[in-house]
Amino acid sequence: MKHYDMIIVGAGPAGLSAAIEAAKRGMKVVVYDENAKPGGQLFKQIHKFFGSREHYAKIRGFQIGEKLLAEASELGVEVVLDAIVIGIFPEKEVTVKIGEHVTHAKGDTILIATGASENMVTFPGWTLPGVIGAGAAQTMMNLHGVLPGHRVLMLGTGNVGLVVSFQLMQAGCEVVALADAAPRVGGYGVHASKVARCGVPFYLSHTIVSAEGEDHVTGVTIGQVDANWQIIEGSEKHFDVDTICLAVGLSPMSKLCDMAGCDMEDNPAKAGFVPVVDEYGETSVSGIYAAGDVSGIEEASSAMIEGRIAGIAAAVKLGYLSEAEGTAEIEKQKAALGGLRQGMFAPGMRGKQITETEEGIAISQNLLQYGFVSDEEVERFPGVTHSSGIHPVMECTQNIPCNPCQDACKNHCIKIGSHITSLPSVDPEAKCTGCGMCVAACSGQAIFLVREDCGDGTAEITLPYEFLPLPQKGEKGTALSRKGEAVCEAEVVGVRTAKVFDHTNLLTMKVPKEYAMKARFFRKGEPV
Amino acid sequence: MNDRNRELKPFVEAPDDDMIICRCEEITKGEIRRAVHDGMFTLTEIRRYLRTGMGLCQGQTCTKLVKSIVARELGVKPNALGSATGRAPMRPIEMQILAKDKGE
Amino acid sequence: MRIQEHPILGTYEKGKTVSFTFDGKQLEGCAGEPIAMALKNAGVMVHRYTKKEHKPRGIFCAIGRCTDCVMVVNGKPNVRTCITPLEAGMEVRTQYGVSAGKEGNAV
Amino acid sequence: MKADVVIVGGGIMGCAAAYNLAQNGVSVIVLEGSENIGNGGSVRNGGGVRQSGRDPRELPLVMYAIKHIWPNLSDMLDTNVEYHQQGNLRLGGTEQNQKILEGLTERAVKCGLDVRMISGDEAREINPYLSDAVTCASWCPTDGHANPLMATMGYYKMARRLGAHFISDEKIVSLRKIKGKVCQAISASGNVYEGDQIILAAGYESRFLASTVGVDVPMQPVLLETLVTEAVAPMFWQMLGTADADFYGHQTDHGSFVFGLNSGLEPFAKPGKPVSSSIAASAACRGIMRYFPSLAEIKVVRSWAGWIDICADHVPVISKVEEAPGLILACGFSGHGFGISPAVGLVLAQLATGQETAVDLSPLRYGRWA
Repeated sequence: MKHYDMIIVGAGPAGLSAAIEAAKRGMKVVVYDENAKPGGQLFKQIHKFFGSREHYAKIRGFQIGEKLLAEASELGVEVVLDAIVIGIFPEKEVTVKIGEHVTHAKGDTILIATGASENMVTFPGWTLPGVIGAGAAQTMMNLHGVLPGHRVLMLGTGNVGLVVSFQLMQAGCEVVALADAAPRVGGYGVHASKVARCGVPFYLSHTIVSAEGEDHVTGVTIGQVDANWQIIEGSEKHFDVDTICLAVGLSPMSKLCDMAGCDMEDNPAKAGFVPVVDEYGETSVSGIYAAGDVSGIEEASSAMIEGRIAGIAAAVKLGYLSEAEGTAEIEKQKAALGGLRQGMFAPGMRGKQITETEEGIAISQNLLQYGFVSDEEVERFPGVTHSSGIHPVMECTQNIPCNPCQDACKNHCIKIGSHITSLPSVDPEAKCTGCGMCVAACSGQAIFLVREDCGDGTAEITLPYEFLPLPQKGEKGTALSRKGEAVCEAEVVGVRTAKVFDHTNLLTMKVPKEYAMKARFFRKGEPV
Repeated sequence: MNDRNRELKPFVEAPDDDMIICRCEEITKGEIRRAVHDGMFTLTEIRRYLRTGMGLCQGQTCTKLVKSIVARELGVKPNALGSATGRAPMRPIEMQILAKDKGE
Repeated sequence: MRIQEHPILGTYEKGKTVSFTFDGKQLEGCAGEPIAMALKNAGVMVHRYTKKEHKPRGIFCAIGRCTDCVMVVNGKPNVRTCITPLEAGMEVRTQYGVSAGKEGNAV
Repeated sequence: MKADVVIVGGGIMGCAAAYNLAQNGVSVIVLEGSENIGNGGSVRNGGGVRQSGRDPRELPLVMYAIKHIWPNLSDMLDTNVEYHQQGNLRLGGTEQNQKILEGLTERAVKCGLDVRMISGDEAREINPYLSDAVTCASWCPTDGHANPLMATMGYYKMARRLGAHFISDEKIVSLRKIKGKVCQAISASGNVYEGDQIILAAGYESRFLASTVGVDVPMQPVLLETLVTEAVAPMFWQMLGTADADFYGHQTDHGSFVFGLNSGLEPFAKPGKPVSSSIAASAACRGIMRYFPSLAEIKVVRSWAGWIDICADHVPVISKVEEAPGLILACGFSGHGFGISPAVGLVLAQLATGQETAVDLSPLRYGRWA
């Protein structure tokens, strides 16, 4: 039987982070993961992450996965893939199926970091081929390079639904609509806005009436729900689709904790059945820890810190780190975690309705209902200002823990301050050079460079563009509004790509100046 | 103390009773609702009586769905129902692979 | 159905093209990719028909958990095609109930 | 709370007794200590409905059940209990196995059971999936199997429909005599349940409860483990066992196989919640594949463990107690209670209502060890 100081189940953000911290202290660590690729869901995340620099902000998920994996390997962590943990047995014995063999291993500590599984909803036709989980769509397109479908309806406007909708479009699918039974968009407004401006309609208070098709999905009907979640007659809308994507939340995948004998609780604040853990992630079974989504659904950035805390705590427990050192380091991590757990989307805010930002600004209702901020509403946010020359317009209207834009601007045009969830504001004294670093750095794709008046009756708008084929300079097309509606003709006057932008191309388009604060996306092809 | 004689609202057939809930074992919402009225008040009892969550996937998809149906039928919150026990193996394993295992 | 070039991910590293059969029909896929991906690329949506209601099922979770995508592979039923790597010459069949034959369903 | 009969233990014995009592209009309360009805061996066993291999002292019970109850049980309970009476093969592969099987067979024949020794080839005719490793077997064509989950929940469902009052999550901690007669069961939360008769059918826990009224049943808890496979197309319907007792089981209606295991470590399991060992399933798979190589590729989807109550002489106590009038014991089933449970439910109801029992229970009486 093999023996380790720490056995980690799950090579996702929590598991790898814990492995790094434990191995740094000299612990012998193994990480088992049932997938062929490590990184958990990180490897399917191709958007730039939120947070602060130390939380890997503005780095794409899969790249964070690569970084964590490289760091863990350098520290001598054994990462075993295609390794299915069969069970955790008494005395911290783990049995693992690796290839065609079963191996037994004992750990002085065990970390369970098995992540989450997707929730599902039922409707007539939900078992038809073509109805898939949002995670399945991500797996197909981002891991295997296969299109999940051609025309897709997304159910769910949480971050998963929003992010995957955008990814579907990046992969080349048409997203016909997003629907959500809830009356408000559940995910980050900036994620919604980047989908909406591509022309995808949002149907809030709508759910799927039925999926149609004999052997596979050929269409879907959605309908508006009343206060009792019943479909309002006559509100049905039909779409021809070949794929219905379900993104209706995640649940902790905690069976292994239960099997290991950990005390469990069904905690709605943690989105499901979770092990009871202390502040270090230790369960009721001494030496068995849980971190990441398995102990409560949160963002990957929180999972990484929870993993780090568990790794450090285990090092203290096994005498690889003094209690004093361990406590100091854990306090640092806790502070960072505290930072991430602030703002409108913090775990403690689940289910609460927010009417204004921390700054006291009424939040955009249009954003919550339709996925985009209206032309009138956007003016009241501190990132949106007007000046004669080129200047950043930051359509960031919700308090989320994220601040890369502040660091991105070398001329200090953008201010967030020390409170990471504050809305960015423009410093009127600082001079914008139009470098575009802020546009590329904004994980929410919410920053635009605008020259409101070029002097010839036109305005120039620089926007983030992550689609193929990339429009060429001189190309004429259509400018789309925040809602994704064609508003005017537009000409591409510049396309900038740079390694530092990390695949976020900066597209500059020229529009009539009255559309300077209205046009927010460029569509190739026939001008209106 | 869980009194199995407590009054439930009378069973009324619903239009979506034929909706498949457990995809593996093809158990419908109506079957689950009826089982509750037949005294199956816990998720474990439902599972033993109907096989929900006992198919190939071992409840990966339906656990939460079953829970909400049972809770609604009993008039309790879903989180009051607890959960069915996690058991090895976490994923299906062929006998011939297990057979090679000598505990090493 | 394959993504030729992705704006963020570029091109995908794929195994060499191999042949396999689906219900006796010759198809091609990339070695090492999940069987389900090769089928998806070939436009195959239905992986199996269920035991009780004989309803079609296909890819649902794509990560080996839901077991909806199981098929009969090289004679073995209940193989999760979304996580089983494609090999040259594999015989993949639609699963009916728990086996490859429409008649072979359990009671 | 009061009833004619109070049953402590909501397993299949308690449920079956409640069903038989309620059917006769006797008021009954069933108290289950855990969250779930049928939480112990009732739902964790291999489902055998066997006569062969059984101790002669409890043979009459199972023969009665097979003749009079099992064939009709699905209808009686409005629940498909998946009863199949297509024989039991007890397999052997060595000379020593053959001796064991011959001994068992001889004993059963003496009791009037239709069971005989057959050769390996004869066994393969009955079950073509058997390997050449099988050199002999005992064959009892009237044996069979049923689904323990469905039988237990079916008895519960029907007893409840007939008016039996079930309360779960109600752990009984003591019994009490009033004026010399056992008539109260008291729960941990202090609730008192009163009955003219108290049936104690709480598995190994019965030992502690009986001792609160000065009665002891010599038994000990032993862990048993079981595994279940994915469903495959129907292969065979016989109940299976081996001379080595390393596994037993059958294919269910569902298509999955249920196998009870024996790794040899079970008698040494730690007390507390029943926990599977890390090697038991593997050991069982080796045993199963030796005789059934065609099951090699079938996948195990779940395994579980449970406690059984082994009585000192390996047969249960189903008995009134002279020094504790009002108390009826139904415990010590020693790991083979499921097959006899319908008959046990019947005789318990008969004991509780002062009727003559369907079979002679004197070999299973309390105090027989003297």
